[in-house]
This record gives sequence, C-alpha cells and structure tokens, in this order.
Amino acid sequence: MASIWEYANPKKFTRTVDVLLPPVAVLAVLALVTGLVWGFFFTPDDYKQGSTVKIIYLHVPSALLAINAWLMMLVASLIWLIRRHHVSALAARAAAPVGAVMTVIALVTGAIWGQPMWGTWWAWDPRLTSFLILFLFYLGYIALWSAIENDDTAADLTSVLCLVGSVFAILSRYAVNFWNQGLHQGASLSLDKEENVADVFYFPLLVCIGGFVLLFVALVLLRTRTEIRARRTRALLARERMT
Amino acid sequence: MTLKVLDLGVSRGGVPVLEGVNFAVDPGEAIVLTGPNGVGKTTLLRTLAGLQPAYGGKIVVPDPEAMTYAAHADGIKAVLSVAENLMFWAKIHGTDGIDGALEAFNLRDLADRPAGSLSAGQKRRLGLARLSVTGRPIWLLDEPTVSLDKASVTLFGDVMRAHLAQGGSAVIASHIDMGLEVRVIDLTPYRARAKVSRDYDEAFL
Amino acid sequence: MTLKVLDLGVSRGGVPVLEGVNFAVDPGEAIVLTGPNGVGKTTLLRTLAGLQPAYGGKIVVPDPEAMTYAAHADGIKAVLSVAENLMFWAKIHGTDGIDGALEAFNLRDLADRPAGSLSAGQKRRLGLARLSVTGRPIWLLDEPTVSLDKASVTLFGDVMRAHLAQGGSAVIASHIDMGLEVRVIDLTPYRARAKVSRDYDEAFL
Amino acid sequence: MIPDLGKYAGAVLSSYAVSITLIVLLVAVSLWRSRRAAQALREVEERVKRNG
Amino acid sequence: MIAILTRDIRLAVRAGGGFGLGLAFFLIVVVLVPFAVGPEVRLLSTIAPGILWIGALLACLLSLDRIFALDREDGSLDLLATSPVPLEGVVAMKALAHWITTGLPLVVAAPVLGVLMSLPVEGFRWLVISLAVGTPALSTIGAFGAALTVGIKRGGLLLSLLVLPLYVPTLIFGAEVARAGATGLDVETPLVLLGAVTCVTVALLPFASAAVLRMNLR
Amino acid sequence: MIAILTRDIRLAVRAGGGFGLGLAFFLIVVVLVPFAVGPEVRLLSTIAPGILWIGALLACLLSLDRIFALDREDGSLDLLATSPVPLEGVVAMKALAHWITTGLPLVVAAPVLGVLMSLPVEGFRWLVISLAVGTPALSTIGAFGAALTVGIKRGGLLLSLLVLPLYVPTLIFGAEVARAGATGLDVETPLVLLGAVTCVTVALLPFASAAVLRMNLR
Ligand code: HEM
Ligand SMILES: Nc1ncnc2c1ncn2[C@@H]1O[C@H](COP(=O)(O)OP(=O)(O)OP(=O)(O)O)[C@@H](O)[C@H]1O
Ligand SMILES: Nc1ncnc2c1ncn2[C@@H]1O[C@H](COP(=O)(O)OP(=O)(O)OP(=O)(O)O)[C@@H](O)[C@H]1O
Ligand SMILES: [Mg+2]
Ligand SMILES: [Mg+2]
Repeated sequence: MASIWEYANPKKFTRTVDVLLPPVAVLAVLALVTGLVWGFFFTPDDYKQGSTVKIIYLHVPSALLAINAWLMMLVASLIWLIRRHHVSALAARAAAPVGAVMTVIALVTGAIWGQPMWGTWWAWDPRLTSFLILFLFYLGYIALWSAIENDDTAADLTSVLCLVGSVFAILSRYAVNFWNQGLHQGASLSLDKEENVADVFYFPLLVCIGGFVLLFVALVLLRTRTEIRARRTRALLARERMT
Repeated sequence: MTLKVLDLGVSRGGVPVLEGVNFAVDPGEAIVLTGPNGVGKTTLLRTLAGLQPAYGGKIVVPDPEAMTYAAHADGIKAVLSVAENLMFWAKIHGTDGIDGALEAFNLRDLADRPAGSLSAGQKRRLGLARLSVTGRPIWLLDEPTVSLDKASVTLFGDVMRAHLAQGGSAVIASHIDMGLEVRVIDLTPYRARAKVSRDYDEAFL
Repeated sequence: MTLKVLDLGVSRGGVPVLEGVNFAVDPGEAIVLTGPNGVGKTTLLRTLAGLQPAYGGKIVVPDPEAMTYAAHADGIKAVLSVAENLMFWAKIHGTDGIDGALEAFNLRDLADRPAGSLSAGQKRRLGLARLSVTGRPIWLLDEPTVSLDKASVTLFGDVMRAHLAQGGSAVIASHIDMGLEVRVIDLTPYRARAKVSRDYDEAFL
Repeated sequence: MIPDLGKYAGAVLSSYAVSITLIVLLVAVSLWRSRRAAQALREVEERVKRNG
Repeated sequence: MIAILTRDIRLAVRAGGGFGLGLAFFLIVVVLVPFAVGPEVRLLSTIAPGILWIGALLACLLSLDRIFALDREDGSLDLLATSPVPLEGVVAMKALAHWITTGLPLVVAAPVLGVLMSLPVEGFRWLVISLAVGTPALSTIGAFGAALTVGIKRGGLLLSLLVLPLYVPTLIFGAEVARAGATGLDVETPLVLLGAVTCVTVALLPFASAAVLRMNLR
Repeated sequence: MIAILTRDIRLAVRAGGGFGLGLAFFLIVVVLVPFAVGPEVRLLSTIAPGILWIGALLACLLSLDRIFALDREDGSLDLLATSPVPLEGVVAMKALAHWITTGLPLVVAAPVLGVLMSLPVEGFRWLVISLAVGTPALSTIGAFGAALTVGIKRGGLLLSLLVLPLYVPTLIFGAEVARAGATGLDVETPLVLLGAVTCVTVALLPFASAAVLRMNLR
C-alpha cells in the first residue's frame, strides 16, 4: 500500500487538492446553509434566553473550531519538526488565519450574546479569558511567520512556538480557572443525553458544526495549495535571479 | 586534521548557490577561495563552519570542534577593552594567555582601549587576534585583510605562516592577494545550475 | 567647486588625531588619502563631510551641499529592494532616474532583490551606486573598494573617471591600489602631537 | 419572512451579520490569493520552460 | 520629505511591525491588568481610563527606538543629515510616520479595549477623542527621546527613562479627559489643556530633536 | 560558562544599563499609575500588588532584546555557537545574567515601591517572596522569546507579543500570592503553583531556546 507520506510531495498534494476541493466546498456550503437556515428560521425561541439562543449556531461551532484549528497546527508542526515535510509546515501556516478568524467569531458572538444574558459585553470568565489568550497566541504565531524571511527557518520557529505555546496555553487555562470561577455555560454537547440542550436546538447545531468543519477543511486545503504555489514561485524566482 | 569536502552543495535562502565542490586541506596547508562577488564564498565558509546545513555532499573532518570561523562581524564588544574582548574568547575556549595574540597583531599599545574606539583596521586586527586564542587548528577566514594597511597585512602573513608551520590549516576567501604562496581555488565553475523538477520537492524547485 | 583644506586639525573622541593638513581638490581631480590604520582617514573624511566639527583650521568649499559621503555603513535597508533603496536617495536629492546608476554598477539583474539578501560585494556596489544618484560633484569615499571583486573594481574605476570627466572631484581613503592615476597624500606626517598646555582649555588638554 | 426575534433582534441579527461577513471575507481573501498565486506560478513556470 | 514618510511607513510594514504590533501590545497590556488586579468589574471600570492611557503610552514607547536607531546603525542618518532635506523636516516626518503606524491604530482600537475593561459606554467617545488629541504629542516627544539616545546601543530602557517623565503632562490631561468623560464630569478644561500641550510640542520639539541629532552625529 | 555570565553582567553595567535602568523603569511605571487612575489611597492600595507585578513584568520585557540581539549583530552568537560551550549552557547563563541585572534589583526594590503605592505592610513580605520566586521564570521565558526573534531587526514589539501570553500563568499566580498576602488570605496554594511553574520553565525551556537559536543561525 502506498504510504500516506506520499502526499507530502507538494505536487501530489496539489493534484489531490484539485480533485478534493470542489466536492468539499460544495458540501460545506450545503451544510452551512442548511444548518444556519434551519437554526435561524425553523427553531423556536428558548423559554429563558428568547431568540438569542439562535446565536448558538454560530458561537459553538466557531469556538470548537478555534480550539481544534490550533490542535491541527500542533500536529502539523510536530510532523514538520520530526519528518520535515514542507507541506505539513505550510498547512499549519495556512490554518492559522482561519483559526484566528474563528476565534474572533466566537469572541464577538459571545460578546453580543453576553450583553442580553449577563448584562455585560465582557466578563473575565475563565473560558472567555482563555479564549482571548488563544487569540493572542494566534496573533503571535501569524506575526512570527510573516516576520521571518527564510521559509524553512520560519517553519521551524513557528513550530516550536506552537509546541511551547500549547503547553503554556494549557497552563494558562489552569491558572485562569484558579483565578476566577466563571459565568459561562458548561459543556452541553456531551454524549450524556440528560445534560444536553434540547433536541430542537441540538440537530441543527450538529449540522452547523459539520458545516463549519467542512468549511475549515476546504479553506485549509485551498490555502495550503496557495502556500505551496507561492513557495514554488519564490524558489523559481530566486533561482532565476541567481543565474 | 585533514578537512575534506566531497561533492559539496551549499544553498542560501533556500536557493542552491554552489554544487559539486571538492577539495581537501591537509595540516600545514592553506587554500584561498576566489570568485566574483556573490558566487558563494561566504556561504561555503559558513557551511564548513557548521552554521548552516549543507545542501548536498559531505564535509569530512575528524572533529567539528577543530574549526573556527572569522567573518566581517568579529564578535567585538564596543564597551569592553581590547584585552577583555580577547580574554573572554580565551576563557570560552579554555586556552591560557592572550599575550601572544596581542603581540602578534601589534595590539599591545591598544590593550586597554575600549574596542569601540578603534579604527576600522585596528578592529580588524583584534578580530584576527581572536583566532590565535581559540587554539583551534583549522581556520575559516572570510576576507581577513579588509581594511588592513600594508604593515598589518604583513603581520597577518607572519601569523598565518606560523600557524601553518605548527600543523594548522586554513581556508580563506579573498579578492586580494595576501602575499601568501598558497593553492587558489576559483569557485566560478561550481556555480549551481539548479534543475527545475516537474514533480516538485527539494523546497519546491 | 574647489574643495580647499587649510591647516585643518581633526579630533576623535576629544583627542586630536591629525593637524596641519593642507590640500586642495580641483574639479576633475581626485586624491587618495593613505596612511597606516588609525592615522585618521575616516575622521578626516567625516570632518570634511560636515558630520563633526574641525578641531582647527578651515575647510573652504563654495557650497557645503556639494559634497556627499560614503562610508562602510551604506544606509542600505535590508527589507527594501535594490531599486527602492536607490529610488529613495534619488527622491531625497531631487534627482531623476536610477537607471544610469543601476547600469553603471551592473545592478540591473539585482534590482528587485531585497537588499538584505545581497552578498558583501553586491551590497558595496549598491552603496556606491547611491553616489551617482545624489548628483553631487564632490565625493568623499571611505575605502570604497572593500569586498569588491576585480570586475567591480574596474566598474568603479570607470564610474570614477566619468565623474571626473564631468567636472566632479573626489577624496578617497584607501589602502589598496584602485587602478586610478591620481594624487596620493600620505597622512602619516600630519599626526597630531598633542601639546599639553598648562592653563588648560581646548577640552582640558 | 424573518421570524419574530423579539427584543433581542439586534443581538441576533448583528451576530449573524458579523459572523457571515467575517467568513465571507476570509473565503474571498483565500480565493483571491489562491488565484493570484496560481497566476504568478504559471507565468514563472512558462518563463522557466522557455529559457530552459 | 514625502519620500521619508512613505519609506518609513513601508519599512514598518515590511519589517512585520506596521500597524499590527503596537496594537497587539496595547491589547496585551489591557489583558494583563485584570490578571494582575483581579476580575471585579467595578474595580476594573474605575481604573479603565487610566490603564488604557498607560497602555497606549507604553505601546508608543516600545516602538520609539525604531525611529532613529536603525537609521543610525546602517549609516542612513549620516546621509540624511548631509542631504538637502532639513533635519527638522526629517524629524517631523519620522514622528508623523511613527504616529501613523502606532498612534492612529490605537485611537481606532481603543473602544474595543474599553469593552474588555468594562469602561462605561459614555466614556468611549471621550477616550477616543483624548487619544486622538494626545497621541501626536506622544510621538513627537518620543522622537525627541529617540534623538537623545540614538548613539547608544539598545538604549531602550534609557529611552523610556528619559521619555516617561516628559509624557506626564500628556498622560495627566489625557487620562483626566477620559476619566471625566466616563463619569460624566466636565471634560472641557482638561481637553483644552491636552490640546495645548500637543500643539506646543508638535510645533516646537522637532527643532530641539534636530539639534540633538546634530550633536549626536559628531 | 562563568565567563559568559560575568561578561554579560559587565556589558550590562558598562552599557549604562545594568542594575539601574530596569529598576528606574519599574519606578516610573509605578509613579505613572497614580497620575492615570487618580490619587485615592483606597483604590491604589487595592490595585498595588497587581500594578507592581505588571511593572516588574514590563521592566523585564523591555530589557529582553539585549539578551541575544546584540550578540547576533556583532557575530558573537555565531562564534559562541561554534565554541566548545554547549548552546544550552549559553542560553541558561544569559538568562541568569538577565535575571541578576533585572529581576534581582526588582525584588530588592519592591518594598520601597510598595510604600509609594500604599501597599498594606503585611503585604510586603509576600510581594517580595512572590517576585523572588516568579522573576526567574520571567527571565527564562524571555530568553526563549528573544531566541525566537533574534534574526529580526528591532523585533522588540514582536518579542512582546510572543512573550506576554507566555507570562500569563506566572503573572496570575504571582499577583495572586501578592494579593492574598496583602489581604491576609491563604498564600500557600498559589505560591506552590508559582514555584512549580518556575521550576518547570527553568528546567526545560533553555533546551527549546537553544534549539531555536540553532535554527535561527542557519
Ligand atoms: C465573549 C464571550 C464568549 C466567549 C469568548 C465564549 C467562548 C466559548 C467557548 C470557548 C466555548 C467552548 C466550546 C467548547 O469548548 O466546546 C463556548 C461554548 C458555549 N458558549 Fe460561549 N462564549 C462567550 C459568551 C457566551 C454567552 C454570553 C453565552 C450564553 C449565555 C454562551 C453560551 C455558550 C454555549 C451554550 C456554549 C456551548 C457549550 C458547550 O457545548 O460546550 N457563550 N463559548
Ligand atoms: N537571503 C538570501 N536569499 C537569496 N539569496 C541570497 C540570500 N543571501 C545571499 N544570497 C545570494 O547568495 C549568493 C552567495 O552569496 P555569498 O555572500 O556567499 O557570496 P560571496 O561569494 O561571499 O560574495 P562576496 O564576494 O560579495 O562577499 C549571492 O548571489 C547572494 O545574492
Ligand atoms: N571614540 C574614540 N575615542 C578615542 N579615540 C578614538 C575614538 N574613535 C577612534 N579613535 C582613534 O582615532 C584614530 C583615528 O581613527 P580613524 O578611524 O580615523 O582611522 P583610519 O585612518 O580611518 O584607520 P583605518 O585605516 O583603520 O580605517 C585611531 O587611532 C582611533 O583609535
Ligand atoms: Mg562574502
Ligand atoms: Mg577608517
């Protein structure tokens, strides 16, 4: 069987993306539109939260993705550090802005939700706070990438930053919890049926989450391909100037 | 302590600069690398020194800690005196005494001057004096005689001859004749002709 | 545009370095300053350029804005491209077009490269190209040919000859022969013999 | 058409507006960069092929 | 002169600094304060205008050393000093470039950070106005400090030491405007004073800075 | 290795930086806060431990870029990397030198500044202890950030952006110790956690920093 590492060849990866991207993109749009339309138009208001509960279809998927994008970057960084596949490093680079935007969406929708629910835009609640720190990590990661000229060095450094940053992000999460007990909802998507949000909200939410995940995958594929092409262009131009 | 370079390729900024470089430097021998500006002398020396990875081929040397590298940037601290600067590198390399080095490069009168107040050539002499205190046998020098007056070039030649006589060796990049009778390698023929591959890899060329 | 130096004394870090220097440079003429390391060439050039005050004597020049100075530090921005670097200085000096300068120093191929990725000699060429875009008649050059290969030294010689032919002039500090037929002034005899005065003034010497 | 959102209409609508704008922006920028990168690469590769 | 302005802005953007970083620093300072003093909303909203002003001031401060030090190191400053452009103009343009890349983004971002610090909504407008009026003075004063320390390698700390006392009047009036605005008190007097401080510094300090630079180049 | 330590300390002292400047910056931040938030003693004494910690953190931050950047510029770092001393040792010694010239003076001076900020007397002891335990982590983390940005000219702001989020745990626990100490609450838990964070960073981070430095030298 062909090894999965074959896809570490940039050319092969590009070709795979060419094939994969259209269906994933179409699916993503379908799922997103279905989920959001379902959630926005065809679900009742919550007895306690009124119509604000509709924000959940944006807030929860983006929050989930914000965290998982960082995890994906961590894995990709490790692959780069250990096996030195360029595509992996570029995928991490491609995912960072997507993750950052997801973090912003989670923060903004959360803030807008907080105004009617808690009577304040922002509270120094542990979950909110650790999200803000995550956003800072995204910013630092992106800034470091763009500040370093040599591509390989930039990949190396950002990978280490991602690694060390993850450790400190977990530490911070711990510290923040210790520092303040919060207002924020606990996990409500557990498999334990009893604790879940009501079914009317649950299913459209699942579709939305699926849509966001597909969107994330599509964007990362697209942006990784862009990075690969940009890198090849840079390499060819550099070679051209040299001779 | 023979330094052997086998089919070496070096790259800078991800672009291959030189390839297929072959030479060997035996104890007691020095070679001079020449070639037009931008051919890759500095890059080659940095690769030999282990500061950047080779792009292909091999560098064979019994002990990588046998080499020391001196570039335009000399690692000189402006606020420390000449003697303090040298003393630091002597301590780092566990060698004793900086007197010989001060003497050899005619720095004795300047020993207590802060290095920041030296002229361009005086600073360069200090940078070269550092080589002696490392006590290492293989010297990698990038344009060592820049800014030196004629007397100082002669001093440098004497030090180099003494170093070679003691079984040391040196690889020197230079555009100007230093009055040493040594083997000269012109790097121009080794210019990399990077092949562009269809199914790209090797950092996508 | 004759530059005249009358009984000039220069000092560095408060200590007199040279005194009693006299020379004149007429349009179309270049002179080379030589002397051992540390004699005061750089200090003299900086004084001529108006970057530091003279310690004694006089510099006579019809228009102080007629001079431009080029030292080891070339004022090159690593993140700007070669063309952008030159363009900036052209704009500052209100001259038009950098094409001639790029051509003269064989920088056309490098025009879009970020200056930070140039080799030592390529950077030096860019620094020298700046001189042409200032459009000023009197050039003060501190070791201009450092790091240049032979072809580039020739290029520099051509540019210099063209500059002189147009009625420009130059004062050049250098240790190496640049293949120009010019007047050479050795600064060694002008070394300052600091007199210690009893009723101290002049910064207490 | 739009369901009655009650007194929270502002909050709900603005969060949808902000999120959808951000996502659309992100997608648009990604597509635009992708197109530009493809174009640049095509030009360079053609030149390389011509010049050998 | 315009060439200097565009070059400095371009350099700031290319060096990865640009608009983002000053802003990010501002954000971080504001985020750290609650970690340090605790999360109570009442306390935070009381100190918010002051902390936001201090954050802006520090964000400004940290990017000051870029104004002249880089140009000094690579010799550009020598060349600019002997160029036909008057040194006063160079200083003014560089201060302006610094303000555009640091001060202006702070002004724009301040309301968002006000939310984080639970600043009362009525205070937003005055916070923004006070920053808009005050930050040009910060850049001009900063350029003066940068000119003073240009000869010193990594003079960052010394620079802060010199500049911070000079920032005191701007800080006092600026924070007072923001504070009075947030609590609904009279903002006119401190605002006029703040404007006066800014006008005077912007008009006069570039001459002092140019003189200092000339001394430093010797 | 000792040679590196003594050289770095000597360089810091000669460059006019040394012990004084970090301290002075600390002092100035602490002095500016009353100007910004107003002079009420109750308010000041509530926020005192937090502000003192933030001041310490910023003073530390501002001197970070001196750790490696100067050595990189003048080529010393290349030479150290090819010297017989392991790079991990170099990093550790440089972080230690940074702590001695920045962290230690802060620890010593903190009580004096506590007085300025009307910190309750019982809080002094815990403030000093928390700083003594926490600042080594600040220097080590800072050295990591400095190693990351060593290739970037004037990476000061980027450095802050990278380092400050990493400072969060130390800051939270440190300020918590100081705050709890000042109000007579239990300090043991946060102090233990603070100590743990410091121990782990000091033990592990130099390896990451050395790896990063090697990558940067390529
Ligand atoms: C700026 C403010 C806010 C931020 C940054 C924020 C952030 C988060 C994060 C990080 C998650 C976790 C996703 C996960 O780990 O599964 C989450 C989930 C959630 N948030 Fe928020 N939130 C904010 C405000 C709010 C408000 C005001 C509400 C409603 C009153 C709310 C309701 C929820 C709910 C119901 C979930 C799903 C819980 C779960 O399934 O885990 N959030 N939010
Ligand atoms: N960061 C970079 N990215 C791309 N190319 C680079 C980079 N740095 C240097 N180069 C190129 O690599 C080549 C080799 O440079 P190198 O400094 O080794 O030349 P050199 O032989 O030492 O020249 P000189 O005699 O001028 O010192 C040059 O053509 C240079 O332009
Ligand atoms: N800050 C200073 N304080 C005291 N003396 C100084 C200072 N800077 C330089 N000097 C001394 O002034 C003298 C003149 O230096 P200058 O740089 O002009 O020499 P130079 O002729 O250019 O030498 P080179 O050929 O080595 O470049 C030297 O002896 C130098 O040591
Ligand atoms: Mg070279
Ligand atoms: Mg000189």
